[in-house]
Amino acid sequence: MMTFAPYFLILPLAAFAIQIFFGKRLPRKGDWVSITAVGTTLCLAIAMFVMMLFLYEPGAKAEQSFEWFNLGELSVKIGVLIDNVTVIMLLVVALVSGLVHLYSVGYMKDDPRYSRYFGYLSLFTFSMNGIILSNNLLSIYMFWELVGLSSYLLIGFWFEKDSAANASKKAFLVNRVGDIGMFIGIMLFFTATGSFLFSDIFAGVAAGALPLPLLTVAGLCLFAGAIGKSAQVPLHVWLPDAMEGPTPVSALIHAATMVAAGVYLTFRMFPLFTPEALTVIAYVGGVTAIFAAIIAVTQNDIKRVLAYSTVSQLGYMVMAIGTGAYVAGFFHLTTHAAFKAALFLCSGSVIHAMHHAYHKLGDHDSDPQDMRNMGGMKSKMKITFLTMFMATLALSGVPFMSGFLSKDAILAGTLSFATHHPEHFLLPLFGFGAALLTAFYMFRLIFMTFYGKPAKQEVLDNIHESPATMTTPLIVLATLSIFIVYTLPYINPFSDHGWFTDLIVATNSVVPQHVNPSAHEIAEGIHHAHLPAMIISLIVAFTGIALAVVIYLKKKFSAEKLAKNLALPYKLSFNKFFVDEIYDRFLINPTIKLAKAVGFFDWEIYDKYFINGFGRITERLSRFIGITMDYDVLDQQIVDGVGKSTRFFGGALKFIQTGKIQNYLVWVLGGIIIIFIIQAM
Amino acid sequence: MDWNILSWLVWLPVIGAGLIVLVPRDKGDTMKWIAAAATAFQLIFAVLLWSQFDSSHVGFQFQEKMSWIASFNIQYYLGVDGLSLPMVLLTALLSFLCVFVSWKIDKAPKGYFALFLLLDAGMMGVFLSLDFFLFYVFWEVMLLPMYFLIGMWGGPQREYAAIKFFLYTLAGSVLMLVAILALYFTCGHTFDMTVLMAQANDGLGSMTWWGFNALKVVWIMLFIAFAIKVPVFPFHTWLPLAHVEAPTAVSVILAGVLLKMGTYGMLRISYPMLPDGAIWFAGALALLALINIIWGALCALAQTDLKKMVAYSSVSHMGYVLLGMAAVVAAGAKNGGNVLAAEAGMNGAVLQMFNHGTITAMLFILVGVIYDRAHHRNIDGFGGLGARMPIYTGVVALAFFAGLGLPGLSGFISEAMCFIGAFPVFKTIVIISTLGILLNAAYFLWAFQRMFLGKLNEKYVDLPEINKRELFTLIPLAVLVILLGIYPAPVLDVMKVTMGHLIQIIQQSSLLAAF
Amino acid sequence: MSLSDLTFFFVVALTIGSALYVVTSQKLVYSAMALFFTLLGIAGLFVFLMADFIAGTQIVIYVGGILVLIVFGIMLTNRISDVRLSHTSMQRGVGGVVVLLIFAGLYKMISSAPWYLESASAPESSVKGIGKLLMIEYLLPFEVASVLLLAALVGAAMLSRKSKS
Amino acid sequence: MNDLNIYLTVGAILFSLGLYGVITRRNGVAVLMGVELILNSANVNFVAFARFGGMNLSGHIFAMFVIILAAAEAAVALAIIINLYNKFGTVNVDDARSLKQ
Repeated sequence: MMTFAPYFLILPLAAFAIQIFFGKRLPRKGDWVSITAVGTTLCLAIAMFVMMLFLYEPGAKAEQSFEWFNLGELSVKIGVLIDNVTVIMLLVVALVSGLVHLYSVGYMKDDPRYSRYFGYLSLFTFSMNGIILSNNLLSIYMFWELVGLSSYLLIGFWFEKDSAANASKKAFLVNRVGDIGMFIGIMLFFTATGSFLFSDIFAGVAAGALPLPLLTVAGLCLFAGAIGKSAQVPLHVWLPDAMEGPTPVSALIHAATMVAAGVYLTFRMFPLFTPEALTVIAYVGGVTAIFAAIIAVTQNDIKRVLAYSTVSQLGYMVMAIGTGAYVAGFFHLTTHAAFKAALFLCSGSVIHAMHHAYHKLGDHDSDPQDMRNMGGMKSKMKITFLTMFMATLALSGVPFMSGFLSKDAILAGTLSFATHHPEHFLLPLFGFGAALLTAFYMFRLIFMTFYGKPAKQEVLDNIHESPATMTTPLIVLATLSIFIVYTLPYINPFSDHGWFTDLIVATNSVVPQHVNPSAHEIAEGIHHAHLPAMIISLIVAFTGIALAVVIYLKKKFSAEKLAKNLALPYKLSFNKFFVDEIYDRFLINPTIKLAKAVGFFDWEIYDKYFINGFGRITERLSRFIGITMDYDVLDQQIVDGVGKSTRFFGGALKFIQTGKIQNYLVWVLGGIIIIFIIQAM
Repeated sequence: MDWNILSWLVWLPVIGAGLIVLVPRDKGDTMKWIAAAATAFQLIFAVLLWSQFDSSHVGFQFQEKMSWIASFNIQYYLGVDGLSLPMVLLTALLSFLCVFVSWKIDKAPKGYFALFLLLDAGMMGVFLSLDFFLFYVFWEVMLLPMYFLIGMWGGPQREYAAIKFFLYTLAGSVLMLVAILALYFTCGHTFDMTVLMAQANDGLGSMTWWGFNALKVVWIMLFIAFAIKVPVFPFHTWLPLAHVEAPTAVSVILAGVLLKMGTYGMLRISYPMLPDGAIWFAGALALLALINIIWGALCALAQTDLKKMVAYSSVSHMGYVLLGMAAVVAAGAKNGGNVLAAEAGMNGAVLQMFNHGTITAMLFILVGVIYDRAHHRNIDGFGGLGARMPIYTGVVALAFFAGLGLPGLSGFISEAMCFIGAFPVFKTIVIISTLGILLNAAYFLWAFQRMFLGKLNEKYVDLPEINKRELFTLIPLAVLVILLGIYPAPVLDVMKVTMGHLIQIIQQSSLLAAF
Repeated sequence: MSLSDLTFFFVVALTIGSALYVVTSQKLVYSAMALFFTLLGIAGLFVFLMADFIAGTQIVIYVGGILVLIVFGIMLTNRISDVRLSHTSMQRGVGGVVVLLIFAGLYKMISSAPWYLESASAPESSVKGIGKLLMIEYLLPFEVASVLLLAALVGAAMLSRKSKS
Repeated sequence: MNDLNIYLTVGAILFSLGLYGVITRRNGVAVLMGVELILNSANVNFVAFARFGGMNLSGHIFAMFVIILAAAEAAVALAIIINLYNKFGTVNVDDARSLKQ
């Protein structure tokens, strides 16, 4: 398996380089270069996956490190780690990436920067594979920032739009806030253990290299990176804005893979977290889940609904890790990648159709992403509708779909956690509440988009199904959201038991003094909580769906009226709890003001008055010394006095100068004679 | 070693300058080609030097020693070690590229290129001399051409900028001269750095002047002298002005090489000669580093002049170097003899010097490119250039991302090493200064957005794309930035033995027990 | 007093006497003639000092070259019709006193100084030794001297040519 | 005669006479003659020292260089004098007195 690893990095990177430098000159603008590269990695990933299935060994692991550089005593090693988690992640990334590449051929067809787009996608694939393959914090951090870069480039891909430019900058900066925390965490671990390798850090921590409180802090610092990348509260603000990027990008980066990197990191680092740290993580995840779900309910932009839904689902995964059900978290990551990518690509298909319809009608003002402009598209876009419906079922947690299994496992985990620690009763409430809202807003989305009457009939008349390059990925991804894919060789729609749970097993915490429950204890607890969790989640999901049916399909209640009655919650939700505004007012503007003040102080006050003050003082002093003292007193009185006396004597001796050399010579000789005389004496 | 390669490195530009003086006034192109040839040979020699350098060897190599002014025991003493070698290569490379950057100089090219080569010789001399007096001479030799280059070929405020730069740095030089004399008279009447390194610490440490420890007095004097060049926080205001007013190539040299002389001086002179002082001052140094990082970044964020922003970013980036240098105390007994951290910090500092040299050179060249076209540098006065000049935008993006420390580009690894090195000792300071990373990203991205993203400013629909000559000056730097970002080992291998030795010197310092 | 001593004193007397005439004569041409005898006398002294080559050189260059040059100078700077070709002197009194005092000082020095003396037999001819020295030890000054002569030649030509304006 | 002092005395006399000529003569050519006398006196001393200092031929060489120098000097000096004559119409050195204010 090790021999495959380099290709996951080299191929996409080479594709990126080729696209950037030669893309425009290649036939078909070089899209086949990127597709070939990603397709090859997909084949390799499938090969690795098959090998994994044949091996069927939960602890399978291959690791290889090499020295990046050394400074004498300090040797910085980086390397590659491949285990079952890696293989599954590689497959997820390669698969989604490959499908998105294919989809983009249709979606981005007429874009002037078509080749650059594929280059960026390849760069992203490269960096994401790097994160997955790393066996150390340093290179994870590096690739971590590189995915941030590719995300920046892709969000701002249509940079002529100010909103896109702003969103890309925001994404990068917000991510950097988290990255700083992560970097501090890395420094803490490195200082304590002297290595960046997971294995060394785990060993070091197990040996007690960090005292417990510091270990909590260090773990939370690392988690800060995940907060940024996985858009957890309070750093979630960038993800909805990131929808300014092309929709396939949203599917790949901002739904399926990159945002999951934070979850992946937390998952990998799980053994390092102390119970306190895990509690914080669980709450961050829980709050994110419910918070984003509330916002999603009132959004009208189809992509924003999905974006907040992503945030919410990521919150689920993080909460799962925090409560110890981290295998469930990872399971959800995998299933979510498939159906959320499907949802985004479907929405992309819808937007694409809307966009073309508006284009045909010559309407450039209407927003093709606004759900209020849609409706009744079921009949026109059959494939899109069906695939989207399947993915929605999966996301809502309806049985026989993959989402049901993974979500159920998470909810079981939180329930089990709460039964052991009753003071954390809020966590399952967050979980079930978010599940209810998820089912509701997803069906709201479906009903608003595909059912009912359109806002304008002529728009609907011009809607056409998307081309095959776009629908094929939809079908593949929708198929992957059926439960059976994940439970083979067992077929029980109500249990997640299958190859996945067999191959991905929990590892014990390395936190010393055994303050954490062991993996076995956690698994046991989850198993017990399984049935009640399943029942509750089923009830909750169907309640949500029913509500959506009542309000948006049957129109028994008017949504507007409901909003009016619940004015305050509606406003909070609609305006995303004013988080952006708060950041603007209390963080960003003060920083800029501070910067302006510092800049002003530095240049206009410190430099002009203080530093130049030295010059001015020196000038004054020199004027005093140079003019008053030097000229008036020293020069005029003393020095000129010497001059005047010299002049007096000079006048007296003037006769010596005759102009005749021979006279001078006589004087010279006179001098010599005097020397003779002195010598003789 | 047989053919005095170091002397060639120093004197080649002087020969070039002499030739340029002989060229008739109206043959501007000939002068440019002479300058290009002189710097090209210098670069070749520098690369040769690099290839023949034995990186496992402790101490100075390729030494050349001759009595110069025998009555004061002043020597013409050149040598190179792992600390100076990267700087030598950087100087040679930037000088060579800067000749092409200044290709369009039409105002009195004879004076310009002759002075430029003289400046080059001075810089090379500073990095190669091992005699303190010779060091001082080269240090001053460098000032004068700089003064004229800024004062005659600069922007609208050039006289003010030039005189300020000159006086400011001269003030520092005076302190250095005093320190040199103090060392000379207390440590065996010699200017030989290798001898001073062995004697100065004990010689000065036992003396008291006006109630202060002589070592601390000398350390402070040297520190201020070097701090002005770096520039360290309260001494930094000459820098934005000089950078903004200087012609592009001179800004490149200023930021790329001259600033490094401050930190180079500290590492070459202050640290090994007065290790006690280094330990005594490390805390303050870290604090100053923090102020530099944050203050510089905040100031950069506030700028609307692109060149000024880049200038302030240099202030911020040099802060990382100081932070890395402060990390050397980690090797002390009180900090558990954490040699790993000290190594990371010190090597990171030198690597950061080198990397900042390449990155900031790129930035200044790029500023020059846009200034040549639009004749202003107001960040808000552009907009949407990304659509009009894709290649230029790409290179700027590379430089900006390198500047904000993106992994995979050279700035990241050196900054990270500086942080990692200083972290065990100065936890709070490092944690606060990591905010600098964020601010760095903020001002670079903000400037990038205002200049290149959004709707194309209609004034600039005809702005020509970057030309081949300008690309030629940028590509070597870009390649270095990427290569060292992926694989920094070649540079680190050259310096690590020297830095390890320096850490050992610090470890053996007598003050260490107290730390 | 041997014959050679007699000759020696005669030569000395000739040298000093004609030198005196050189500096006191009122007529320039006579001065030049007296200078001829002085130089000849000095050549004689050189012979007494076993310096045959120098003596020859003295005669060839001084008498044959420089003196002729001087005479030319006299001719060129005085109108031929001016028969007297006289020239006056000045500050004779002061000059005489000063010169006498200088001479006194010199004489005192000569008589009181402990000169380094070493007797050595005279070589048959000094030409061989001089030739060796010139071509080996003093090659550089010799070459420099040739350059000097050339420069003097060019310089003299430059100076004495009539200005074009 | 084999006594150094005699030669030195002759040299001193010649020197003094030359000096006298230089001081008192008005005519530039005559001044030049004085200079020649001084140079010759030096030559006498050189050769004398050479003779009595162990027949060291270096003295002869120096004498020769002096002669060469004298020739060059005579040529240049006469050129100057001729120039002076062309310019001022006189060869009296005390008539050319631009050195006085």
